[in-house]
Amino acid sequence: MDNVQIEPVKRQRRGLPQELNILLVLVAVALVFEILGWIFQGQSFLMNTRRLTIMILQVSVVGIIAIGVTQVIITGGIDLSSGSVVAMTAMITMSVAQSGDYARAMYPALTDLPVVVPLAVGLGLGLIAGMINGALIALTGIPPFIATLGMMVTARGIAKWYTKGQPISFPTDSFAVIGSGAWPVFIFLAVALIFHIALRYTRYGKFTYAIGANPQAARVSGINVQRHLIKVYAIAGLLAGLAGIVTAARAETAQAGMGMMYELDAIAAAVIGGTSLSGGRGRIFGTVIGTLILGLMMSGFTFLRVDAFYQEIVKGVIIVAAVVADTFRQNARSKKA
Amino acid sequence: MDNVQIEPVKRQRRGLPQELNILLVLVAVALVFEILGWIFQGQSFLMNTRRLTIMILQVSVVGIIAIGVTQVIITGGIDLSSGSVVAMTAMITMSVAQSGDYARAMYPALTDLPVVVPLAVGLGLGLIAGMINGALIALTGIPPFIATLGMMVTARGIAKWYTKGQPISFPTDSFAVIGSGAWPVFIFLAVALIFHIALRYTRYGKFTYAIGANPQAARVSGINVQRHLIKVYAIAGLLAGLAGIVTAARAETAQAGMGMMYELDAIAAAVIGGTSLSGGRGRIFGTVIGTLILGLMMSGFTFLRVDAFYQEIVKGVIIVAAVVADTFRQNARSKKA
Amino acid sequence: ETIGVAMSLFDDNYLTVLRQNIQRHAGDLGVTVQMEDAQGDIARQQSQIENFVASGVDGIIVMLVDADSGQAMSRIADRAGVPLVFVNMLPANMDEFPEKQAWVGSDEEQAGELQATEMCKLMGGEGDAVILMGQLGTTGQRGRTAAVERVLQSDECKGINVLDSQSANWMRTPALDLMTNWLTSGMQPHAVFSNNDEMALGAVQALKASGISMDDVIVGGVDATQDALAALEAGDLDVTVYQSAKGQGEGALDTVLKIARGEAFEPRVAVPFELVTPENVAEYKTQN
Amino acid sequence: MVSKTTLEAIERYKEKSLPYILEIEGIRKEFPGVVALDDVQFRLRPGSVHALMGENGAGKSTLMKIIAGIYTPDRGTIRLRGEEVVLASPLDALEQGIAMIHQELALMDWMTVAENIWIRREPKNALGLIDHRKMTEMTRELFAQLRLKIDPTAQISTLTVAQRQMVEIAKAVSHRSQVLIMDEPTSAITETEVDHLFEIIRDLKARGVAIVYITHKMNELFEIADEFSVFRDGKYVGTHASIDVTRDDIIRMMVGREITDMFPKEEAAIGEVILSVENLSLPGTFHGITFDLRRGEILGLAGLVGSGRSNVAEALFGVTPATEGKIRIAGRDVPIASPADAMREGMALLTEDRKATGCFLPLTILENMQIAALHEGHVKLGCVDERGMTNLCLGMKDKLRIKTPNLDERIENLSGGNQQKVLIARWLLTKPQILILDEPTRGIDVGAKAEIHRLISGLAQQGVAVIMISSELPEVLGMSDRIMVMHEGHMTGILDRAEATQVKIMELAAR
Ligand SMILES: Nc1ncnc2c1ncn2[C@@H]1O[C@H](COP(=O)(O)OP(=O)(O)OP(=O)(O)O)[C@@H](O)[C@H]1O
Ligand SMILES: Nc1ncnc2c1ncn2[C@@H]1O[C@H](COP(=O)(O)OP(=O)(O)OP(=O)(O)O)[C@@H](O)[C@H]1O
Ligand SMILES: [Mg+2]
Ligand SMILES: [Mg+2]
Repeated sequence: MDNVQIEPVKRQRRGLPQELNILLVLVAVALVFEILGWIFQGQSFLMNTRRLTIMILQVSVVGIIAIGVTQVIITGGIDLSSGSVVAMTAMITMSVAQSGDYARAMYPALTDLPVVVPLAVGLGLGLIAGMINGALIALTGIPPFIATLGMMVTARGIAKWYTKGQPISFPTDSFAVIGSGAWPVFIFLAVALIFHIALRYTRYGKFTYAIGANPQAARVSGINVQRHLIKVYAIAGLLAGLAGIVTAARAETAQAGMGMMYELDAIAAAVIGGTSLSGGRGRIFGTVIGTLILGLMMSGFTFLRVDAFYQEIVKGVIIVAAVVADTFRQNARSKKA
Repeated sequence: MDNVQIEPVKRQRRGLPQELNILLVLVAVALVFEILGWIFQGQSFLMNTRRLTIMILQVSVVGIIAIGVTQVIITGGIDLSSGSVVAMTAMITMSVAQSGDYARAMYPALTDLPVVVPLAVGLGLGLIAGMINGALIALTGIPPFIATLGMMVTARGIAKWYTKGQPISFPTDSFAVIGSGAWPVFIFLAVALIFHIALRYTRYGKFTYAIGANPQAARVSGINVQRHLIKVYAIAGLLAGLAGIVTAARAETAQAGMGMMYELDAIAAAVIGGTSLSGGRGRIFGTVIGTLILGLMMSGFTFLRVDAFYQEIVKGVIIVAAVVADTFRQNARSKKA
Repeated sequence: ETIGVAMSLFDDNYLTVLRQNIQRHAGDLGVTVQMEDAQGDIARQQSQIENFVASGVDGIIVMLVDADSGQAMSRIADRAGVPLVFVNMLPANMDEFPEKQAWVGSDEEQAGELQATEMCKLMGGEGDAVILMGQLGTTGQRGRTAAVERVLQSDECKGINVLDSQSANWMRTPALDLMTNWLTSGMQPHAVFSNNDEMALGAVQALKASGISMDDVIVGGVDATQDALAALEAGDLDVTVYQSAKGQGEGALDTVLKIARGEAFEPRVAVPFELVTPENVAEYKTQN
Repeated sequence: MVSKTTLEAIERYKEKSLPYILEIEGIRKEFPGVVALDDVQFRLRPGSVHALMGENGAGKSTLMKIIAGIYTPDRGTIRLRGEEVVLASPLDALEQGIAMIHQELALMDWMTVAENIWIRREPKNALGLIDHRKMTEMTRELFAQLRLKIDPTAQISTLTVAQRQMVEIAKAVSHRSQVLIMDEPTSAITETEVDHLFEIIRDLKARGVAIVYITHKMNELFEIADEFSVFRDGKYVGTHASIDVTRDDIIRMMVGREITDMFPKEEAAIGEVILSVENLSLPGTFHGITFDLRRGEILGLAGLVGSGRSNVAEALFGVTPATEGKIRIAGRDVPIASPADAMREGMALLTEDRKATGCFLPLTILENMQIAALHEGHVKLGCVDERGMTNLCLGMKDKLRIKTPNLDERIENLSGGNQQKVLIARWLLTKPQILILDEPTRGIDVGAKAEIHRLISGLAQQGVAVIMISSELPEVLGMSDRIMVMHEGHMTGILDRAEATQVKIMELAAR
């Protein structure tokens, strides 16, 4: 065995480079906006704390979902239901978060409840939706795409059916606080931190990566793959529920059309951040950066007064370009190394 | 070798069972509607040729896309752009298909053109969009999900930008014919037949499956994987273009919001029909059945006058149930045999 | 001066005309406008308003995604002291506007009411009908459908029997499919109440394809789009409802500029819907 | 990591002092269309090495997967330490003290070596979080014991097949199980590592571990196994002590007939030079490879793990083209940038990693076999000549004795050895002029191995030039006309058949 040649380890810390990569993309995009800002608007894009807060604020809901979705993608799955689960939880949560001042409350007997009630309802609902996803995938073996597509359609249907399309408004002040000020940002970053640790430093995380890298190997290593998958999807559902709470609190209303297409933004954020759709690879930190890139684009476009018709065209191009740049840098590195 | 207990081969033809399986699901769903029809509406659901035609008619556009998407999925990829490409081609095609009778035509000089012109424009546009998808995926190595997500956003953007959101109407009669009567159904079935043959009996098909099953092995087996992938995505784009033409001709108008979410219906049709999202497995016949199941649901719900608010909930459940049933039957068979 | 305009949806026929009117008027006045498309998403619209505020616009015009989100939008603008004008859609917080805010628009329910009253008259107060609804849960769908249902319960129209109401997502092809499905299920409606013109035209297409004479069916839409007016002239469509995009667009811009300049302004400007029938269709052909 | 109840069971077992730790009786297992095991028995003594022998598809792996809790048997009993057990999942088996090294490597690609080894058993720090430093340390200790030199923090995907195999072995050993199953652990490693593995096995044996050892290599049987059981076509044939028998006895038990000549090397007429390689280099992997290959010649390629043999083969075939040097075929300079280019020049390459670059797992045997040949002919107007192709493939199936009910079976369901045969058939169907074989008989049973050797000889006789990479020295020596030896990416010599011996090769390979 004396002959197995292994080159010395070149990396200082585990996995840093990948994230550094996408961080560079973020910085590059920001700089472009900064330069264009000075040219066209005669003012700085970045030197405006208000704008920076809003940038994160407006993507924090997508960000919360994206964290759950990242874990799902790491197991080699996908979650298309998160946007609809946001709408469903927002609706049902709001119906038990209404203020007694409002004459037409949905459940007049259930107004002015302490804020923990709607919180528990929202999180519980998300958890259940996620568990159904997970159970379908783990126990019946149908593809995650289909299981969560079904949940996507069903949850959206429930959101509409719940009040026959009517929005629900007038939450209690204590509930509205959850979505006010920079609270959504704090929640997003706290969730990110928790799951960053969970994925890297706990067995939960190791199992998640193991299942995504090679489910058979995970099974023969003694991991209960089915149970773990249910956990992962349940957590993704829980986070979608949390996102629903935040979004309802922020808008101070809940509406069946909420969260439309958020699942795609969340998946895009994860993939831009380096999570591999074939499973086994991905980091929360990358997803956070991916989310910020999306937020940066939204703010940047408005700042530069880009015509809305061009915005979408440009957004599509930037998403692709960001991932292409990342891929190329990664290839270049692996060639050099 | 002489002693291996080999039971006599039970299958007559290669690969039939899988499709038979999903065909059974189709029949089962149809029968449920038939029975409920007699109970609640006092009439037959199936014994109505008109209803059967409309059932296929209303999903033929999704079906045309689904055929292209099936091939993409067999290579292990995904195409999220097809719905948007439908909108983009519908808009631009319609702008060169307008009748001279209409006073406010978009290009007054380009009215009353022979029908081949809009046809060529539509197919060409779709092809280009598909080729861009394919080239991005094959040459830069970014995940298909991202490349086609970019195209999805961009193509929708172009569709909106083209007339700044204004719809385009009043096509020539010869163009409108493409979408009239049972023409969309014929086009769908003809495309299905062509690609059924292409996938099963040609080198194009064999290579498509091989790439999906193991791209590295495909390359080592002498397949030019990059070139083939570009072909496959280009064809998917071409079919999305065709779907755009048909949908515009059928509605006799083109709008930027057309084809919204069709990509998900198309993917669902393919997966319900037995195409595996991990690549290497799938058949056009299955996709056709999957498409019909979607059509059946739409017709059936209206027939039974299911409350609009319940429809979506039920639709999600049926999609999942269909795939679960299929999976269980497949497992049962392999256990029994 | 720069005015931010947050639209709920770009690819909608009527809203496009509204947008163009704002744009044209701004061009005339030499004001810069920046348009944003919320794509039907409340949260996105909220972010767009926040982004406007952060970029320091002089005023904001918003076409709400949903009436109930008015409260949150009002608060954002109010806190930053930026003038805000709601256009078209009636916000839920209508009665408690902060200063520097106003509404210029029309009431969705009125559209449904005009449509239903006229159609009821044409039907002689009896017959079978179907309702084509817009995307479920949107303000337009709710307001117009509710108004239609209310009118049909009135004494004069009680004879009208609603066979079914389903959603066709505001679009033509789904309406075409839905109508065909209805017809093949043996329904023979004498009237189609559609939440907008696009769906009404889809229904017309389906009825014609089934060989039903358009004289036998009363079809009504809302919006008075060019396609609809042409259909009205051809006798395919019987009723539509006009909403003055010009009045709303110009009114909104004028009001927001007044607030921004500190001039006196009207906090509620109602631009009424108008009924369009074959008799007066000529007047509207050049309007939108 | 064994569970508490298992520890108690171990105590009870020690008191009883039974002769067998594991007893299996009347096991039956069916797969769709195949009875993989039929009324099979098997008994395992503690502190001994028990070899399992049998042709490809005999059911060895299936039996072991049953013991490891991966498959549940249709019928039969398993007694562990004298007590009947149900092994419902791999976790069950692990907790009861049974660990397995899998034939198809079961590692998690994107995770590090340490993470792979300690999965489910990670050390935690005071906060309950995983202590990566400690885990690396534990891996270092384990590797020190086993005298492995692999970086614990390296990602699995950066390791060679051989290194992965050693990681698998280390992982299984780390469980400190009482029963350790090794399914063809040496199919991917060279003699040095094999010797090293045997030291590990002897050490475990001395500690009372019962080891099941599956192999197709006869010499290993005599070197390491105390006794062995033979299976044939899913049935138990018999168990014997390995000192009681000869090679030929075992082969007869396995195959049911004599095999007289393992290396049926026939003298072929060596023709003109067809492939000429000059100074081929790929910086970082290999340098200055220069040799000529003639029609009818078999060139063996020997070297230690990681010496770059596979990389040279891949460069010749355009999988990872070399950046410097020249490849001339039949006197013409040809640029080879992709496998498609190489195939156009009449080359074929059987790759070493069956799973990664060989099999199309979801596809059928027929589809797997015909894919490369479709470039040449068999296609009219874009349509594949199905009938002609099927007949050709059926011919190959018989010629190579591929054990399958029909060609429409998924290749996934074949035993490892039979998959290998399908891949060989794939390349033979392209009628190559230059055939490169990277470990062609890996995991192939003796009978089929002799068959494949005969086939290679036959091809050479017909004028095909063959390059054969093999880590089995007897095979290289038995089959080659000349032997090229590599060491750390450099050619260290080319030996003629007459002068080559094991010792000389090892000298050049180890330097
Ligand atoms: N999952 C499966 N599905 C169907 N058939 C299978 C499956 N696994 C194994 N078989 C079949 O069972 C038989 C025994 O296979 P097994 O893998 O046990 O053979 P083996 O003795 O290990 O052969 P080798 O020496 O080639 O590894 C073979 O005929 C194989 O085709
Ligand atoms: N995927 C890879 N990533 C990084 N380095 C690799 C990879 N594959 C091979 N190498 C390196 O290339 C060198 C040669 O490997 P190669 O597989 O060609 O050797 P070999 O002699 O064929 O050995 P083996 O008997 O294992 O096939 C080794 O030093 C190895 O570390
Ligand atoms: Mg085996
Ligand atoms: Mg090698």
